[in-house]
Amino acid sequence: MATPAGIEPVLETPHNGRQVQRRLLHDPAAVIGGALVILFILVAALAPLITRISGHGPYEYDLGALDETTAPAGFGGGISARHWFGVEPLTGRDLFAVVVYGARTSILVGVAATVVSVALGVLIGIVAGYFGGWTDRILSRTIDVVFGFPGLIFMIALGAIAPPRFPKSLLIILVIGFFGWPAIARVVRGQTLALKERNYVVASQAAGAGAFHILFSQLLPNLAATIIVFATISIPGKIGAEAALSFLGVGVPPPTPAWGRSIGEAISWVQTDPMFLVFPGAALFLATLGFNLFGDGLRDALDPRSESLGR
Amino acid sequence: NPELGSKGASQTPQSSQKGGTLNILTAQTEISFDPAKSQSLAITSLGLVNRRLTTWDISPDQPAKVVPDLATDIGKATDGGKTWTYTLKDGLKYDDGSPITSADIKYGLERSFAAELSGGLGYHKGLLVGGDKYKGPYSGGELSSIETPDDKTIVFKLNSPYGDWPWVASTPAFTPVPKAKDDPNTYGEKPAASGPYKVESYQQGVALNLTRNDSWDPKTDDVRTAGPDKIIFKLSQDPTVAAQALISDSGDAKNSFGAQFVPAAQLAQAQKDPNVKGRLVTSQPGALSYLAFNTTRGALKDVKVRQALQYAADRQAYKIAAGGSISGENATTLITPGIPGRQEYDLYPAPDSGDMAKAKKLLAATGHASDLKLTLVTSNDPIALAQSQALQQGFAKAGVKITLQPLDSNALSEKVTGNKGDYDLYLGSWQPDFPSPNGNIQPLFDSSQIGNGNYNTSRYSNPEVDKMIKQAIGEVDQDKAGQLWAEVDKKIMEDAPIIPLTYTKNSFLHGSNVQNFFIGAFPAYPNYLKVTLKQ
Amino acid sequence: MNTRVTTPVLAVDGVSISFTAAGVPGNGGWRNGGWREVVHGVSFDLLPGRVLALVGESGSGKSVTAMSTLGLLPATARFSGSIRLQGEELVGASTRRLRQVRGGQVGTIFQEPMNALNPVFTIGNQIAEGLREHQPAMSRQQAKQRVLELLDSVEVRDPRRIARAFPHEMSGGQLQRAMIAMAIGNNPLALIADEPTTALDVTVQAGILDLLRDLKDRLGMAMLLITHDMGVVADIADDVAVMKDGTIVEAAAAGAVFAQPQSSYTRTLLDSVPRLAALRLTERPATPPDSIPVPPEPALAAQLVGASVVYHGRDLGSGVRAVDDVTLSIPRGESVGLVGESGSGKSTVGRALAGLVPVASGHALLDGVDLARASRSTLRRARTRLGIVFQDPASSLNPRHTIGRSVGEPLRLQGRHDSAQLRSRVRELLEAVQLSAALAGRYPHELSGGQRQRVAIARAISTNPALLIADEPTSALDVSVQARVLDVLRDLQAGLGFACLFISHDLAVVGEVTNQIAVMHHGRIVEQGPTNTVLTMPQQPYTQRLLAAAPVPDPREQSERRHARQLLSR
Amino acid sequence: MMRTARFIGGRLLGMIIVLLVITFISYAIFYLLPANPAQLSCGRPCTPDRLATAETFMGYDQPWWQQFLNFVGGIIGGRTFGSGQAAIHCSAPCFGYSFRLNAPVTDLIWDRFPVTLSITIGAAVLWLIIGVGTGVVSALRRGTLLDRSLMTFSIAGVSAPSYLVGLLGILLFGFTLNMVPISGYVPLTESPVDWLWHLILPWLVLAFINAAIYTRLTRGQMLEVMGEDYIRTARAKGLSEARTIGRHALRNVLIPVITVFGLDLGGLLGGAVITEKVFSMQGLGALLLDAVGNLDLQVLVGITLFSAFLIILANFVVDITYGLLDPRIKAGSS
Ligand SMILES: Nc1ncnc2c1ncn2[C@@H]1O[C@H](COP(=O)(O)OP(=O)(O)OP(=O)(O)O)[C@@H](O)[C@H]1O
Ligand SMILES: Nc1ncnc2c1ncn2[C@@H]1O[C@H](COP(=O)(O)OP(=O)(O)OP(=O)(O)O)[C@@H](O)[C@H]1O
Ligand SMILES: [Mg+2]
Ligand SMILES: [Mg+2]
Ligand code: NI
Repeated sequence: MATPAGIEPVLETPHNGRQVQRRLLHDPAAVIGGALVILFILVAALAPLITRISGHGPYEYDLGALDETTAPAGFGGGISARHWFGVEPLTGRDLFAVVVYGARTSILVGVAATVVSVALGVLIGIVAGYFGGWTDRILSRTIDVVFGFPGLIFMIALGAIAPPRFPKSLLIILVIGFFGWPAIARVVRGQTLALKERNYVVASQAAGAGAFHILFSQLLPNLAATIIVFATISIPGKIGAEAALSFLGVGVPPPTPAWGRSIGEAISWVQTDPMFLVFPGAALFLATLGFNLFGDGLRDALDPRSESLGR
Repeated sequence: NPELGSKGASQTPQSSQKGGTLNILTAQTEISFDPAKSQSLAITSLGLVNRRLTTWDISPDQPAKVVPDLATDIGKATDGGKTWTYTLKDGLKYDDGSPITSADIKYGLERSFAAELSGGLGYHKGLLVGGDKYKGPYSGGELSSIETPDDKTIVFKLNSPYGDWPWVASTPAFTPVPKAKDDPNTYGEKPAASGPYKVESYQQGVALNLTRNDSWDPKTDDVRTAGPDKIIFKLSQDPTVAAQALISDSGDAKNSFGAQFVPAAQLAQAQKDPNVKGRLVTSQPGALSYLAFNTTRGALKDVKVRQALQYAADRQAYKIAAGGSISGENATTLITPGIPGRQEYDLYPAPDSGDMAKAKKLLAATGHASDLKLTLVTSNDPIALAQSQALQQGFAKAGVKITLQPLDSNALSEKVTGNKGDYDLYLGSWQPDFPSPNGNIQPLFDSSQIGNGNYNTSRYSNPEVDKMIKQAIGEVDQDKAGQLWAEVDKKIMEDAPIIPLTYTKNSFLHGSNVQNFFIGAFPAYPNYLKVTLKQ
Repeated sequence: MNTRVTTPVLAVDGVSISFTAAGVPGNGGWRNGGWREVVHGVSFDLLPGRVLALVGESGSGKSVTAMSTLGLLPATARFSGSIRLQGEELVGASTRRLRQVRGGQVGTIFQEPMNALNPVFTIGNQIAEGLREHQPAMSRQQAKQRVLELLDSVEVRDPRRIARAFPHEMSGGQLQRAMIAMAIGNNPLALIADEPTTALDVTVQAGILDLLRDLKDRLGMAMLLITHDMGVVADIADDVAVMKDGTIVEAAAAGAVFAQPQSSYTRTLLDSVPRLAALRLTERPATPPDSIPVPPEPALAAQLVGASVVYHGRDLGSGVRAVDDVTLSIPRGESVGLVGESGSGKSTVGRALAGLVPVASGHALLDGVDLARASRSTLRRARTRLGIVFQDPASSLNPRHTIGRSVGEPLRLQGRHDSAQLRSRVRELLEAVQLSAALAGRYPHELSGGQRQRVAIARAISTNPALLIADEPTSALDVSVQARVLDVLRDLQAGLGFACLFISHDLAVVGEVTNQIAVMHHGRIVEQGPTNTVLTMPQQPYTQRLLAAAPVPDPREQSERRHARQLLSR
Repeated sequence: MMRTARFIGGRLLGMIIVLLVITFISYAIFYLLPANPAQLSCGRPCTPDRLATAETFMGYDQPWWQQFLNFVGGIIGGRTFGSGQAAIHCSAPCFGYSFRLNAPVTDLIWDRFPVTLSITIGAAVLWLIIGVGTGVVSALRRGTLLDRSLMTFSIAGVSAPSYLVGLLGILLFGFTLNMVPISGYVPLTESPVDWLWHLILPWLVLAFINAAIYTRLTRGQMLEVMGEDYIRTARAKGLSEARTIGRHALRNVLIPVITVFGLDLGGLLGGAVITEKVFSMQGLGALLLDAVGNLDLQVLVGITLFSAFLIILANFVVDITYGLLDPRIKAGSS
């Protein structure tokens, strides 16, 4: 829980975009991951267009597609030319549209929460690492405190506290983002500690540079690789967190589609209508897998040590 | 051996079948047998261990009757319904063999006033003379409006006439509690048993075991058959998992029944499987499920808006969301089927899936053709969410935008019964605590029941209606009272503070060895007291 | 090569080594092609009782050649050639046989002992492990005994304590000795020592070299010594092989190589090495040691007066007194050298003068400004009169900034130039350090070490500083590169006339570029004076020891020095 | 020794301060919950008078800071609600009293902890063995088909949400193959066989997901360590591969693995919320979820504090272990 497994500092690796790109393209796993990521981002962005083609929105009831027991009528949870993934039980909503729009929720929350975490984590980590002393001590204790919090409980509880006017998705983004920052703050702090001893930082200081200049001009560019890799690697975790909240019934409120909620509902239907679990479950799995594969590949591509470590 | 069909077919209890261990699967995480803290129905868990002055006789296809339990009759009213007198039966004993006296009943009632033991049904608290000031036996001495002239007799003095008092006397607080055994901290786990079972062990969140109380004399008891030797409540059971286990009917599940409604998915599965269908028991239309308008908020203050919205309810999608036609029947009145005095009427006739055109037209007339944006607070459980979404998509067709705010049960009741009233719509259902129109109407529409933890969730306040309710409550003659209540019913619906959606039907599953498992007309719950196991 | 009759212990014949270009495992075969040969057909023999020194600049292939003799090349390498141990071919031998050879018949000492020892096991444990591996009959108790003997034979002070110590609890010299003990534990026929003294102070280095020589004589081992320090070669080698770009360009007896280098490369190599003047050790100090020449109030570029610097660790408490009551003056236009062994506080003095660490007591004056009392803006202004060049060329330039940006940064911070002016100034500066102005658009990793160090100098002089602090500006560079950088520095100083504090542990380098010198030891300045005087007639015993320990690239002179040093330490 | 003692003392003090801050923040946040426990336990029908009485009894009529102090006081010295015969006593350490469940939170936690402990420890042992094992193998066979299959498998593991895997497990092994029970927990003391039988599936599920993380971590560390100079030294000494890896590499690889392991374990012991939900087990996680659903403030704060304590304790233990495993880390200089 400290840091996502295998995150190692990617310090000062001389790299340029083309080199990284070449390495990524040579890694079949990263290519598959990248393709999945692009696919899901496209699906999320173009959801309205896609559902216009498939013919059903995610909020349209089609009670006619259900049998008298309210389960989807027909084969495979109602799979047909009209409903490509079949329909939801109880409502007859088009499962394909629900899954497509679910990608919106997942990707939006996953990415936005990561942005929140990374922004907070980098800011706090860099400040703690650079200024040291009491600033560091206080911030490090703060990191401990947030680490000590059982995050999930608070995510659930905060959902109940927030006023109804406060948009729930924003709240979820903020909450997931908030509990994610200590991990990156620790990494950034550690690297800042190492970087600030570097001679070029000292040289800049000796040339009369202020703290602001050093933080943003000297340190931040060198942290960029770490931050990018960290961000990519933590997106799947955040997507998972959103899905877990939805699964527990405290995610974005219905009827906004969310994979986690669909999975949660589908548990009950697993024996009657297994396809209701299969489609959202596969979507969630593939999206997470895509980001993981891509993040992994990116880290390898940015980290020269990943090469030539043999015997 | 005739089994119960899905319609709750009639069957006479066979008291000859004794023995076995019955499992009751419930999602509840805790059960307290402390009568002062309980809101339990007379025919469920508490009824197995604790007897009250009166109780309910529930049998298939018969309206619920209030019948004597510890007392010899359901109460003698004098003083125009302000004084009620009861006499105890002979030969009543606790599980330790000591006799049950009228003083124990008085003590049991007194302790229900203590702050330490709050949470139970407390209709008596406001009715008994001096009840509003009384602080319970631990600090407030005795309550003088309950008199026990001798060990067998108990007399209640009320503030005002109350025709439903015999029903009130069947609530948990009218259970005898011997003062010597009363440790308020632990009484809920170790109650003095007056019924056919006593508590053997209790593990919070996991299980509660009941065994026979040998001191219970079946001759003094007409409503309990006490079939199984042991009854185990399995707590914290996920309703889906429990239903799946009951459907598979293997091992322990054969001797089990679910205390929870069967979730929609398993309902569908059970209906399709002929082997299971016979073990699915569905109640008569019972509790009223309704959409309450917060009549103190914005456009909803306007009765015309509320009336217009009556037509926008998509009851078809709503019913399907709860499992289809097996989940209930369309509702139009406030008094529910099976309650004496109910009169059928429909002030806002519309097709099953609503009359959106009419709703739109009426809304346009009020100047809210497309600007209505309302929040709907609802319970955060799958069925309620599905139902809310069904209503939401219906209202959307009438141009009304609804935002859902799902809340966990306590947060929800906090919100709708609290004093703030910061919600527009509330999706709820109401099962009266006793089968009288009073129980249907007064808690939901009397202006004294707004906020402070009470259930007038539409925050409906009409002095005229208040007056009519008061009059009906005071009427001791049941026929006359019924007439009065029917008038109140219609009067309220003219103001349209709620949309009655359905009279819900509840479905339960039981294992293949479970017999005499039935649901009466009221309440829509299985009667635990008569369940037996095939031997 | 040699007409000696003795048969070689280890014969290396026609060894070529290649690496996969992309660095992916080659044997898996999922990407072929792209081999880069780094060693091309190298041959040499190791003879019993003799030391063969393999010299050459960084990257010439010394280490990989040595590794290949024991089959320890990484999986990414491809090998061809023949390695014979006492006539037995090792190439293609079974793993079992190779394991017997490794650590058994052939011992190895690696560069950087800190990394070469496993941090989580004790020294004794790691030495014993090698013993028992090759002598299975040895009991634990015997092994323990043998470990103590070995540690004793490598002359560590308290063998019992060292045996129980973890690597991080020991000094570099001790670690290196432990490594040697481990390598000779099984009485090997041959010893391969890959830069055994590079990371060590000269005084420590001298001790280790003595030890190796002694061991070789006692055990009659053949020894391959890899180094790039010609002084070390002069000190210990019997034969020399000079490597360049993966081939041996010259191989001969040591005396011959120094006296008449055959290849032009060897000549450049020898010429680039800065030389110390001959050492004259006076029996007794002629002048009292505290006769620090107090210049008659010259204009000072910077000054430390009775300054102390204390570093605080995590637990507030004592802390390290890295600089202790130091008084040092740097007159305008003069260059002052600061020498001393590692950790003696040289860099800290530099930092104190730049105001990068506060002085705990005393004063640090820069251009007449008392750094401890100066306001933030005065401090900034004073710092613009200062340039710093750091020890490690790799870490002194921001890898994410172009060369031009780095060089121009101090000017940009002053904000007095527009971007066109800035660009032309950067061009001027690069040319001043003899670099092409075209380099401005490149990133540091696209430059060689020497180029990078010159860029760092360009940056340091960009603001026309009154004082340049050069902290070991050449220690990471090859001698030939070092010579060029020193040239540049000297020329610049002559042209621009800045004062210079030149920090180095290499006495010869300091001797070449400074006219004043101060010697530090344990945070104090023990001797100070004109460079010539101090380097030729040191007064203080510590300075004498330091000077005597510095090897010079001339076998004859070096043996005299060794003799003098052995006298001193007596 | 003195140094170590001082270090441990300092850390303990730090832990207490962090815990206090966490208590305070939890209390503050949960205090904001739209819950009036008194109203929830007022009964039906409820009058304003009765509400006020209930509030006074539970101590909810006091200002929030007073409530907080009462809570902290309860942890140190126990608490009593009400007075006289009906008083409810909650003895120290009192992490609050649940009026809904009629039990001191401390008792509730101790009742439920064995369940969570059983799930977590069993799974942890499994995933550590599997994760480290496959990680080492994968690193040693770097670039081979085996390595790539293991890595693919592990990235699938990292990507799969635990509830999905859990559900599929239940579907496959529970319903379809009818091999293991699908839910519930049997105490070890009651029947060790049933205990094991009920826990196998949750263990496997939790282990599958976590092992993946450890595989990747171990592999990365292993690759790094195998490139270290001291491994070359070990080989140059003539040690066998088995000994080089088993002794010299593994020991160094395990140091960071143990760190992550400790923290993971600490986090999970506070309640494996999702696993417990999926397998219907009544551990701390389930208690917690139940408390959230019912706005049971006292239980919420109590469990939050308990899990925070476990997490911080794990951190502490990890730091100490770290010092033992790695002689370079001196106590006090981390
Ligand atoms: N593992 C490796 N993979 C790829 N190339 C390598 C590897 N090790 C060494 N090389 C290359 O082989 C060449 C020779 O390296 P080697 O380490 O033998 O140099 P060296 O003479 O020992 O230098 P130095 O004095 O710096 O130690 C260099 O060009 C180096 O980049
Ligand atoms: N930032 C620091 N914190 C604590 N101690 C330090 C710090 N920097 C240096 N020291 C200590 O101060 C002493 C002097 O260090 P300094 O770097 O000045 O030595 P040096 O003479 O430059 O050595 P070298 O030749 O190895 O560069 C050493 O004992 C060192 O361990
Ligand atoms: Mg080398
Ligand atoms: Mg230094
Ligand atoms: Ni001690």
